[in-house]
Amino acid sequence: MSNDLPKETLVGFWRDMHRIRAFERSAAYQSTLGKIYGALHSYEGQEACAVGVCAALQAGDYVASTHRGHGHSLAKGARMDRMMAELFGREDGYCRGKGGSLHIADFGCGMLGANGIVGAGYAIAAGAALTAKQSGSGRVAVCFFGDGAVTRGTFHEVMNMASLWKLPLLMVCENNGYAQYVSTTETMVFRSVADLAANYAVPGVHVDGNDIRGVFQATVAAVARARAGEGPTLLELRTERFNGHSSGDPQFYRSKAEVQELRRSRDPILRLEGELAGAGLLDDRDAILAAVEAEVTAAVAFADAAPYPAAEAVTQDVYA
Amino acid sequence: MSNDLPKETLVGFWRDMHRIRAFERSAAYQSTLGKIYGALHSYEGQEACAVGVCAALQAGDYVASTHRGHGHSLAKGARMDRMMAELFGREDGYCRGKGGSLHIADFGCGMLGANGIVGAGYAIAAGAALTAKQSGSGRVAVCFFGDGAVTRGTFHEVMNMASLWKLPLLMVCENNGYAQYVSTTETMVFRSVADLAANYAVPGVHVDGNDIRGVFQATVAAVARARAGEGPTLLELRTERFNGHSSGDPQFYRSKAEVQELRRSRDPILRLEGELAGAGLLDDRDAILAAVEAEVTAAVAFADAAPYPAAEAVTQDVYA
Amino acid sequence: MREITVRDAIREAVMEEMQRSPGMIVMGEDIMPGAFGVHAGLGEMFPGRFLETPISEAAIVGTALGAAMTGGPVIAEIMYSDFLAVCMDEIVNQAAKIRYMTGGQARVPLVIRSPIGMTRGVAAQHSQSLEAWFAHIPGLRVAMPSTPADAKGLLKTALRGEDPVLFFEQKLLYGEKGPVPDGADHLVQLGTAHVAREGEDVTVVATGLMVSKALEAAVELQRSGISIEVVDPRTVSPIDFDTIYGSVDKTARLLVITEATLACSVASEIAASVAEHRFNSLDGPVRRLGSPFVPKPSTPTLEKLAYPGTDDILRIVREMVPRRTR
Amino acid sequence: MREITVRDAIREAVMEEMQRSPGMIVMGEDIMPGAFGVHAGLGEMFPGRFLETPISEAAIVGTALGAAMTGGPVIAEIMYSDFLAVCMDEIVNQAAKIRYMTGGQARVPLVIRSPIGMTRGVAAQHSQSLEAWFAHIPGLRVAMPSTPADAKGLLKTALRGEDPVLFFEQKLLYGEKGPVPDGADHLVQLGTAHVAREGEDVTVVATGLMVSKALEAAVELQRSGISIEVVDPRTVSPIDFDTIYGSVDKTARLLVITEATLACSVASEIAASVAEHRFNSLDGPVRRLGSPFVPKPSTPTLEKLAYPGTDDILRIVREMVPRRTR
Ligand SMILES: Cc1ncc(C[n+]2csc(CCOP(=O)(O)OP(=O)(O)O)c2C)c(N)n1
Ligand SMILES: Cc1ncc(C[n+]2csc(CCOP(=O)(O)OP(=O)(O)O)c2C)c(N)n1
Ligand SMILES: [Mg+2]
Ligand SMILES: [Mg+2]
Repeated sequence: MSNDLPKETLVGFWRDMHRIRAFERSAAYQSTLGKIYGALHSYEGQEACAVGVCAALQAGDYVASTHRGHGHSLAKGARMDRMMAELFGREDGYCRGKGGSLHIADFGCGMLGANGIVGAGYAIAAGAALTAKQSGSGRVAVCFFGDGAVTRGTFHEVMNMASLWKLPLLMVCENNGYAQYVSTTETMVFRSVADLAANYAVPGVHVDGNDIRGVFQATVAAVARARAGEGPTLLELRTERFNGHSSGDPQFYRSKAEVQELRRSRDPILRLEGELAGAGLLDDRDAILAAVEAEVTAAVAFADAAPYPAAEAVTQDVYA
Repeated sequence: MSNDLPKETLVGFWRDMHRIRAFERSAAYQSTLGKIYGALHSYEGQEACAVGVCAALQAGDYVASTHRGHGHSLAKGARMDRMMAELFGREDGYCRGKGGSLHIADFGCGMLGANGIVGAGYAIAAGAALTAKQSGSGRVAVCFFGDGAVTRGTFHEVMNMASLWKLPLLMVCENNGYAQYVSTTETMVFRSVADLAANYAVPGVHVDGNDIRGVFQATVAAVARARAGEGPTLLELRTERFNGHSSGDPQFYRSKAEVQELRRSRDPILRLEGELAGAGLLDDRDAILAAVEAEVTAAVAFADAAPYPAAEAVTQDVYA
Repeated sequence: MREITVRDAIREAVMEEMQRSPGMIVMGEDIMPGAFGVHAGLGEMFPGRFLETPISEAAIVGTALGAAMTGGPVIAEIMYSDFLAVCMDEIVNQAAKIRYMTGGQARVPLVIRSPIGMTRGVAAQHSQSLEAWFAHIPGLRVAMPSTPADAKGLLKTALRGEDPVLFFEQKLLYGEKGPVPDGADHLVQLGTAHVAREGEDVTVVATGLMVSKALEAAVELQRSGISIEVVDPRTVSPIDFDTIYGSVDKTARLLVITEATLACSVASEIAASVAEHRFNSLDGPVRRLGSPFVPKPSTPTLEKLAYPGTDDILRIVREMVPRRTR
Repeated sequence: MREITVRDAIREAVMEEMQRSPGMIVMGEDIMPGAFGVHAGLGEMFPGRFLETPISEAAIVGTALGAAMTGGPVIAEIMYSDFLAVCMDEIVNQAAKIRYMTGGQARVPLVIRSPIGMTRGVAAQHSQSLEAWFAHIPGLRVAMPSTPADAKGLLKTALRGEDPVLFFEQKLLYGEKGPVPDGADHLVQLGTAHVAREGEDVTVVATGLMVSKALEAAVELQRSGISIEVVDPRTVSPIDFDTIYGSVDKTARLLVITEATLACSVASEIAASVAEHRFNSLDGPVRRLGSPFVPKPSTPTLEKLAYPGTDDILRIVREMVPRRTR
């Protein structure tokens, strides 16, 4: 392996990807116990995208997320316990249980919200980038979105506006090949999302989204460009969705073998782990795994112990 | 000049462009007399686009138009008298006076309507093309739109869908350089609309929209492709808006000299007239002009004589 | 009569009308098996007529409109009715108005089918009941069936008409069973209310899922000697005011229930109309019950507070009926 | 007091609030001079803070929202309120809900300014009054000023708040003059009605342009001895019901006027609320007046039939007031 990045960085990547996966697995399990009420969209398989991108950001930078947002929140700095509490619908959740999985947000760490509407995040991220630009804060904004979301017209409206205004914006497509139960090759006539950037005089970069080094480095470059006032970048991260679209999806549209093969050959965590182990950099492996496990266990305990919001909360937070 | 097209065709082009211009000038004048109630968006300067495109269509083909729609209607086969009556708000207008300039439609000749909402015509045209395809009627549908309209996300949604479904659709951008009072170079980061076609695996063709031969020939090719089941084509016709955005626009944003120069150097009618005259093909000139003038005079007389709709019309035509 | 679910009733309507009209098409995202599985099994029966679309609701509805104007009938399926917010122009500025704007030239055999309302925990962007937006707009029809028979009969009528229809399907009703007449001729006219239960003391007008809550309450109230008449308008545009007025003339009391927030709702429209046109029939104030004026929360403890419930109905009706009549 | 137009009053509000909040920006199409010329002259005063946008309303409102969530205040100007149909998701599913969905984390100092209602002959897609759509939605505020002073005071208050506000400006009022207090401190609280004229016989609640029609009618009615009280709610969400109820308690009769179509309108909401909460104060049926349930026609002869007029007000009020009280 190339010694491109310091050991701590790489091991940190590995740990952070693990945290997301462990969170998702725990949430899926808690859901089967009936403790989580709404649907879940698992981020398993895509961990390198969130972690690689967010590692290149500062605490003050903004992220707008999607329905598949747990990974983005965790990678941007949200606490696992308050996230789990949100999924459990508790007062100590980030959104007092009002948002649930589809709307987790932690403005404190710049995470402006998951979103239940496909294609709604582009403009929100662009607006955060606009604030950054107008105020000269030096912040950048990242919009994560899926491949399916590229067929919403809002993608193009925002690409044009962001390029015109040279907004410090990263448009990050997590191309997992599916929109719900349909392969996006059936619904998108274009085969490359990154290539759409050219129309808007914006760099479009293809990255293997399961190669965290590549994701990180591409993001570092895009962030530098954004902070330098040169405008947005479009990153297309080719990745995989290891589970169904959401918790209830039986995946009739693809075979078990296909999924198994993906999990074998395209796992971003195994890939980095193999590299790190090969280079003898994973001496802390067991300690890290134990720490992650402890964090998840504590998160579930925290969520279990947290109260449901009191009845009067139902009419709070509508207006200032 | 090249003897590419038969004399009758070329002289017909010249006459049909004249009809549109004469109609627009008459309408503008009638408007100053207070006979036309709503705003008008003059098509003067863009006549070669409508005439060149529609000359390549059959009677059964469909057109979806814009707020600047008079030229499209006339070129597609609408009667001048019923159009004028519509502008006058009369019962004998195409829409019983209910539509006015912004909503003129003549379904009888396949003209599916001007539209007051920028960017709304794309999908309507695509739907007409879908009917043509599903029914095997062999018809094609044309969507006219301005350069400003390309920044509506609906453009991209429809380009993708139409290409996926190989719809018999012509997307015809009349790029006159302006959206209302703003140069579209200020609001579009891309300099070529036609180039956007490449994303959608669709041919994108640049044409001088004031060269009617070029417009016609590009349309013939696109129509042939559509009828052959090969899908949509995007045509970008570079043209000029000789007047303000609408009847009330004082054009503070551009100089009189600029407009004068456009009228001198970029007039599609003068251009063809020069070529025809040079080749000795315009022997009927005076007779044609007289006939056009007579048609306009008759249209105004028709409109003047037509009754306003009766009061009960206000609640008719809402439901079937 | 055979009993089938709302889901199957809708599937039958689609199937029968596809058979009847060779030009009919259906478009939407994940169209096979369709939102909440409604189209299961139909794809093979009608090859090339169920069109899988990109995630482009504006283009879906706009294209469906253009197809309806030139052919049709067309169904555009929008997965959750909250997503209609991204295609309001196509519905309201285009489909609703094209007939009028063209002086009657256009016909629009377009039905927009969309699941509406309550489900489990999916929160503010997947639970709204926005039918009032459409009922506000001339040129649209708006159906909200509460039974399998009405779902089938209304959808078939909508597909045979030439006006754009918003057809709202309550998510929690898809699995509910009820009797549905055999045969392909079962039609229910738009604008005809159904008296779901006769009664004497209070007229309760309820739509969609709220009909079953009203019927539940009716049983409970009967025990304490209060008899309510439950009227289901079935379409909220047009509204069958004759039936509602007739019932109020009899009972002299009105409660209108909606799952939507009350402000500018269909419930407000009905209450206002009765207060305007049947003021002298009323023995007391018109009453309304709707969702509290808040977005829908995800957590179950708050979610149940964010919708009207049977308890609310019981409480209000008991307030309305003076003790002497009990 | 000095008299200025509604246009100038709005311009002053924008100017003063731009001066007060260095982070404030304004975005929209043809932003200089802005729809109906409201921003004339402001561009040079605030370089880089009036952002000319492409024709991309969804991106305009969405971006304005993102900017408001992280900074603000932000004005998004939408040239005609009919065009809000292309950005309903951004307004209703995003801006209205983000505070609630995030458990109170978000603040949204966003004002969407948009010309509304009647103008000359521009027909069905440029004349609607769709305020009821927004009044239906929790999380939004909706202002509809009818005078220069209210336009200025409400806009300034909206810009100092943290809730998304739809600010509707009646096109035919831009040129109307009225007294406006001097100084940068003139604020009008949202949710406070204004009694535009006191009277005894009938409470007439009217919004926007309809206020002036009601005042016109009042003068005429006075001649025949009928005294109407004209209440202008100024914001249609929230609605100041206390003032309306107080007036009805006095007059015992209510007419509500809206330029919108009646079905599920703000007028229906007010009428229903009074029939629910002030039934015993009423001496006769609540009455409503709105536009006929048709799209707006272009031709002048039909156009004037498609809006409520002073004659309609006179007729209805005369029907409402029994002869003996005249
Ligand atoms: C406007 C809108 N249309 C449809 C949906 C329903 N929906 C939710 S997720 C999804 C698929 C999204 O695919 P993609 O963007 O590729 O994200 P992924 O799920 O693959 O992460 C769809 C269609 C929605 N939420 N919003
Ligand atoms: C959705 C929408 N936004 C804004 C407008 C206002 N408007 C009408 S025409 C126009 C400019 C259109 O420019 P372009 O598409 O280039 O057409 P042109 O007028 O040049 O023919 C604008 C902004 C509108 N009608 N609809
Ligand atoms: Mg995907
Ligand atoms: Mg233009």
